[in-house]
Amino acid sequence: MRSYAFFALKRLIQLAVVVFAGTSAAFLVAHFSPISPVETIIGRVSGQSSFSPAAIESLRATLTELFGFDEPLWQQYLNFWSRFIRGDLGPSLIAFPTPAMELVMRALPWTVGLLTVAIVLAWLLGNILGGLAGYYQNSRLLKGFGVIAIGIQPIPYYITAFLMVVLFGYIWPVMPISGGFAMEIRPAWTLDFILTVLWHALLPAASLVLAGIGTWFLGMRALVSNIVTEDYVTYAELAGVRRGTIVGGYVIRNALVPQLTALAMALGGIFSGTIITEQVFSYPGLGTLLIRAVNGGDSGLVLAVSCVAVIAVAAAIFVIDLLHPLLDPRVKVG
Amino acid sequence: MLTTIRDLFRYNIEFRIGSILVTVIVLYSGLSFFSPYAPEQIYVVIPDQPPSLTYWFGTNSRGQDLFWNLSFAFRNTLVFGLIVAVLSRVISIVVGMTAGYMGGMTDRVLMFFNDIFVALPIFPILILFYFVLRNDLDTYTLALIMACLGWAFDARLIRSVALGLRHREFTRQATFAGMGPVRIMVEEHLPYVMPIIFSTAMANMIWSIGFEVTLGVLGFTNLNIPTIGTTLYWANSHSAMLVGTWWWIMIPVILIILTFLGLFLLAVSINEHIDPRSRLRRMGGAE
Amino acid sequence: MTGPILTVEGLKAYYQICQFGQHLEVRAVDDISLQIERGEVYGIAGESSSGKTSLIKVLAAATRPPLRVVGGSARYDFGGKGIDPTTASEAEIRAIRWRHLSYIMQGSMSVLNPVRRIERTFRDFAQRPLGLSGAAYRDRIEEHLDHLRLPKSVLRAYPHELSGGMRQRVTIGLATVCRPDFMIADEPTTALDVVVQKDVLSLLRTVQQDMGASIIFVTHDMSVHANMADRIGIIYAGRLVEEGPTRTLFTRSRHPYTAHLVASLPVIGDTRPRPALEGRPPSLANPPRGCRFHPRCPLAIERCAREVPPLEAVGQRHRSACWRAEDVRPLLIPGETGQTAMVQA
Amino acid sequence: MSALLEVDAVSKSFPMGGLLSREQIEAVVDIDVTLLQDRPEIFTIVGESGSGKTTLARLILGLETPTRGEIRHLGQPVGAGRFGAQRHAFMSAVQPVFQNPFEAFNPLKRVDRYLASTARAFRSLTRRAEIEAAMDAALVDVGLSLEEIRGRYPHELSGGQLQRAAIARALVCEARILIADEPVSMVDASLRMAIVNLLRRLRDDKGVTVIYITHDLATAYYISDRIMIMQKGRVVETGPARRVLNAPQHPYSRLLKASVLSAADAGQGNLAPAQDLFEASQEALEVARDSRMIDLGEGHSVRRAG
Repeated sequence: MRSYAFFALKRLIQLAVVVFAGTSAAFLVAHFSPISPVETIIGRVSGQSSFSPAAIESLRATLTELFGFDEPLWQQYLNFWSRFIRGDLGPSLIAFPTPAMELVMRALPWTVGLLTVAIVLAWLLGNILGGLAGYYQNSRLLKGFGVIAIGIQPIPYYITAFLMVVLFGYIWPVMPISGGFAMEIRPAWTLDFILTVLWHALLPAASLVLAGIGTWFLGMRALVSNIVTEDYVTYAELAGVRRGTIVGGYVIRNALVPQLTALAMALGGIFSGTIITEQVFSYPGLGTLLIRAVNGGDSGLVLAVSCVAVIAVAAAIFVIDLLHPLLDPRVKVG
Repeated sequence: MLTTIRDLFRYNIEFRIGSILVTVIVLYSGLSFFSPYAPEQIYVVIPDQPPSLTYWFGTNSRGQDLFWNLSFAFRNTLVFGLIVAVLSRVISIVVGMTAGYMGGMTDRVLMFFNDIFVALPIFPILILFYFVLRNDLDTYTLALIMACLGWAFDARLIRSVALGLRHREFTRQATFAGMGPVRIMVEEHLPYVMPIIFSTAMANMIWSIGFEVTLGVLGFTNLNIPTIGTTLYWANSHSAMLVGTWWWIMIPVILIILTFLGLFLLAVSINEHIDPRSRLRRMGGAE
Repeated sequence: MTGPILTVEGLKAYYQICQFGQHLEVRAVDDISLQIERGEVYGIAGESSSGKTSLIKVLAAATRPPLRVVGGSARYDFGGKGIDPTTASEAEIRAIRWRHLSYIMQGSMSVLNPVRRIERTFRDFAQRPLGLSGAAYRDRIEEHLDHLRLPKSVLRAYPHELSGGMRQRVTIGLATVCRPDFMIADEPTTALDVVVQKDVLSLLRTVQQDMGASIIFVTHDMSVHANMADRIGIIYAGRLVEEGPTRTLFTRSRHPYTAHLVASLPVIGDTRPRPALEGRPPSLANPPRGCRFHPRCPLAIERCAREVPPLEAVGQRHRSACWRAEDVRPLLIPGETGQTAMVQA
Repeated sequence: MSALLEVDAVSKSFPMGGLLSREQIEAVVDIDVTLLQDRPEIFTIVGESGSGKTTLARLILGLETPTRGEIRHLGQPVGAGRFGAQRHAFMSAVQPVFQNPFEAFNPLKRVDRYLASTARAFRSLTRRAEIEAAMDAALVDVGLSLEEIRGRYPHELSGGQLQRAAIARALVCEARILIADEPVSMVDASLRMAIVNLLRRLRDDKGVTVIYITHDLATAYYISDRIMIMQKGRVVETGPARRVLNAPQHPYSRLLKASVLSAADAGQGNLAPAQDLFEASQEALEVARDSRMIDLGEGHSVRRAG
């Protein structure tokens, strides 16, 4: 057990480094943005009513101090970290003065929920079907799945989402294609609300599953067609072990180990895909928020979303890595 | 090499379909050089014409002939994908082969950075770049950024192959025949890595073009350059689906799916060619 | 019960490969006939890619494309229950697996499922054929492990936690737990260290004698055959070229290939120079005409290149496929020091 | 008589587990070997897996650095990872022979390129005719000729030809010492003797010293002049090969000998394990830390407790 703690510690350090590098990079990129949030706010305020130049000047000074832009870069960087650790990244512009972090936290559950459901479904379905297709290579049905998987695998997230909208929004309008829940239902833990959330999540989730399942299917099929030539599978077949046991306990079970690693590696990409999908379906998650922030010139919010995205993905990878030794007894922990 | 391609073409249906699709798309994008209209010209033909013998792909609401306009778009998009693929291949070969061949501390350090790149969610970062650069984010800058972000996954693949090669006896034979590390990597190991480089290059093009399309659709790119992404952006901004100019959206979508399918089939078939076990399976299955 | 437990007649199994439009036929098993008696250890010797692995694949009913049985038959006789592994249905084969016919694989890391404890593997393999459950099943397994001098703790272990020798003893335990009538052993001690190798062989031999089972034992290592087998069949390029009792083959071989194999074995205490066999084994896709050994054979005459020598009796239970079987003299008899008998070329 | 190669009280340990772990595996402990310049011989190192024999081979080849002790070639220390002229001179004199002939050459490259590269790198030959002459001479020494090898890919040659070509490659740079780590463990019986006999001939005709590393006592007996038996990183017995193997003194050596399956008693089914020797050698292993080598005369020495 001590060795497992060591293993976890090592992963935790890696997680910290990823988060540090990612957020630092995001900070620096955002810092060099030509759009100053101070001027944006001033422009917006002064556009509504007329102020004296002195008042604008004092507003500018106040805002500059509020954002800390009068200090040298390294000081700003340290401030960024000290505030970031307290979960404060300044006010947002698009919903001034709501803190950027609050908007992000409001959007996060939607994204996490959608992503988790879509990943679990795509990963499980893809792996089970792919595993069966790899083992029963002569099944016509599974060969058909293979052709379909090859057809849909290369289609990017944006296009699947877009096709879904076209199909169910214009050609056969039976499903909601925008928003996270029906407007007339108040957000609360009621059955009605949960149902409408599920109903609205169906299309975005389906489009994510569709975009992701092909990869898992094909990856698993390739893995399994190698694993079936392993000695332990041959040996179990020679011993007349039940088919189901061989497929489940010998073939698919062993292929899941590399597929779990692959999931950790693919998570960043899937997250990017989710952001795009949300935008297409106007889903109230991080993606939509990010696009709104960009269009509104809200650099603080863009920074906040980017940082939270880096942390969320790194944390998810960390969790998957921790599961790894549980799935594979051979992993050297320590 | 040539005979391998010929044999693949003749006996591997995935490779055949893939190469035909890619060739057709490449030829089509090459037609842009003969276009009667410059890509930035608008209102040169009657707007909103459905596909016909005169306008094969129809015309859009901005008065452009989609056939010629899309040929420019495909050329730009393919060139973009190619630049990303080539640049990121260079990085991943250098990192992957060095880590795999040197092993030890070099390997650990390189893979540590590699894993950071793998873990970064790329899309928010790209958007961040757009946010900073705005219209300075042209195709080439974007290609450079994507190449810097898109090598890590494949570097790991190349490393694992190089790591296996390092422990093969012929590597020691080469060392004791007086060959230096660079010569061993380039002459002895690179041939084994080449097929992976080809197949990941295809996958990488799909990946980078996918992002380019997405950024374009969202308007996060220079909208004056015709690419698949900007084409879809203009179609959306003119509500093409609502006003019934469906061809403005569906034709590029179908073409881009065909492109992806072609690239993907090439990647899959080359990959299968690398793996002797699945090849044996194919041989057995061909009764 | 009398009569052989396995009768193989004129068995032919080819790899039929179709790659890039070219058809290739590799004659891995080409017209092999042999019989294995009850309680006998029959050794199959041959170089790599001589077809010995393909032969046991057929006998284990594990023929998969591109390997195909194209002729002949094999017949097991399990106490009146006859079954032909080349024609039997999937269900018929499953009914005899492990109860009557079991298998010991080459001792490598990957024979046991790496993510299952030994216990689970035992249950997967043995519970159905034993037809036991609960305490009765447990007792049976533990009793069997005791018999093999294996500690009970191996049941809780994962394969990677065991040493190579221990893993191989576990696979022998797996293969014998249902007390099968016939076992196929494919290089079971290759890759083991000498001390462990002898230990594992001795275990296998003891269990086999206790159960009265037959074993077909495949290895390229003639010194293992010398100590393990009752009878040996020598395979060269897909054909059985000589067959006889172990002692006879080592001292009075009637095939030049066997004579070479025996003579090339170094023995501690014997300093005589050992001859090497020049040339390379033939390609099974395009074997030489006539006797397949003739290009490397010191005794070859013109007839050898033309006609295939039949496998014929040359002594008691001793068969050889050589036109010049009468002229073959042992090059060097292990254990006898002194003058070297030369081949009369 | 001056020393060709000295292995002087060499030990090697590897850290076990992660960076934070302090556990060490002692792969090789206190090994002494001296090979003399004007007495070419076949020096055999025998051991099971985990005995440290392969680590020792890698140490001698300079692929690992000793934790303690030093390896000297002609009085000069051998260093791992060194590139300069010293390493170069060492590599031209000490060359490996590989385990698996089918793996010894890159399947995608012609075999002769390795011989030519060796001639260029270690003999400083530049003219094509000189290079080819050097290649041909080395190939003739192993019973081949340049004509048979020129322009051929590995798959076009037989296992025997490949193994000979690999040995010829080592001879191109006029190596004085060949390190052969299990050169016959993966080849078929008919090829095994061809290689072993070739090593013997190189010693006799070319004056090449061979360090033959094997687990197979029978071939060791057949070709070696001296033998060294290793158990878990330590030498337990060393001396003239035939003297040692005819009457081994250490329990582990006796266990190894007793475990050899001999063809001499073919058909006797002699498989009884030597349980007493096994236990004795385990006991010897437990006290190995407090033991030393005792000289029995004629260069034969054995590890004894105390």
